[in-house]
Amino acid sequence: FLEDVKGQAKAELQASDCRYHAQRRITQLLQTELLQLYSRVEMEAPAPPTSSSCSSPPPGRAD
Amino acid sequence: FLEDVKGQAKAELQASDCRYHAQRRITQLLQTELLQLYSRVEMEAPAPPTSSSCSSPPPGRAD
Amino acid sequence: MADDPQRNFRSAYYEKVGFRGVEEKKSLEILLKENPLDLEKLSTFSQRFPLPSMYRIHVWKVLLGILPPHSDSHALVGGYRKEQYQDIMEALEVMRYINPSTPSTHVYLRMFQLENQALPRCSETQLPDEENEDFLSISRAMEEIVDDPVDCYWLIKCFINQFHMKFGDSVPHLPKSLEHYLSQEEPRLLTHLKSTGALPQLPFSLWFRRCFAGCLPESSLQRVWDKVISGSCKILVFVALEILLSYKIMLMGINRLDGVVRFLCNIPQENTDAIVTKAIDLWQKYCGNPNHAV
Repeated sequence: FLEDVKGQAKAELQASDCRYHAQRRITQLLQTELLQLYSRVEMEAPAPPTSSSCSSPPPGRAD
Repeated sequence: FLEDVKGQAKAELQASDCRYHAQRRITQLLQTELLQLYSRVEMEAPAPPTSSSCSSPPPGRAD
Repeated sequence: MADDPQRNFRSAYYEKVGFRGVEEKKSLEILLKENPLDLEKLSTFSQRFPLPSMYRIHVWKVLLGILPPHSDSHALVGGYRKEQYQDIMEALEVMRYINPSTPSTHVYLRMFQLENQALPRCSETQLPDEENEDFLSISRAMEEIVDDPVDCYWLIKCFINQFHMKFGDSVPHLPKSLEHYLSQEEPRLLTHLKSTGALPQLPFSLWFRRCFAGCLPESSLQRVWDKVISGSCKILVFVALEILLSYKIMLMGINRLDGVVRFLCNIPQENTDAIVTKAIDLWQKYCGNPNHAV
């Protein structure tokens, strides 16, 4: 009976972990994607915009 | 003793759940970031890139 | 469960007169009331009898590990599965791998790739390779069988993973096995297929890698997949064998290689239930106790 309870808990934990690991992979992908996109934005707009328009924020945003 | 095993299983499951939700929050932040970056890229370059280079994927890529 | 020949005779009789599976359904219901579920008994049942359609998806989910043996965990685990599905879907949308007009089978492919860390960087330049085509065929067939998209994705994923894990090493040997049984059942056809050069050109990947997805209509296919999911890939050999036997006369009359292959890739869809029934009989005849036959 004890084994039974343990088995049940293990199966639940596995399913929960599986969900976590999918989320981990998603995070990694998003990070890669963001890095690529940022480097592309910086490549495409190396010079700061001469226009005084405010609608186009600079590529980097670290202050 | 059985209660002990059950309690432990519950704690483990909670930890897994907690880890999942933390990861999920990270994902959501990254997704928001990505969406913003996409819309910014599209504003800056409304015309699709003519380069066929693969290092620079167009904003949309679903077939 | 049913070693009693009397009972087997009765079942066969019911099948003929249209009460198919009355007893089987009852005994499956008893098995499904157990908590925890006995996976071995469920596999044995599924090896011996066709699953009643109302329980098929549930049994597949349990046998493939999508749901755990403890029924009182099903709601919790089912919830996890659904969340995982939604998380992956959402991320793919944000990353623009999919959009609302992407066909669902392609969505499932991207989801599967994401989970296996195999998502291509530039999907627009990727021509689908053969492995993707196998995946898409199986997805299309599963979609015909399963209505709920969450179930459908999980079943596709776990069916494919389990198939590769359990039978990956056996699949390359199935053509040889088919040749062996064909030599037992219809040596003249084997000789004909050899002499026309058709034998090595038979649609083995359609039969043994896609498990007949895209070859058999869903009503016949699901009875074959019952056996695959519960632990036999040998059944695939007998379905292929029965297809060859059923169209023996036609095949003996075609001397052109491409004609044989084209015909076998697009077999008529009317007759397939009978083909599968005969294939299962033949499989049980050769493999004896199906529990131990892989």
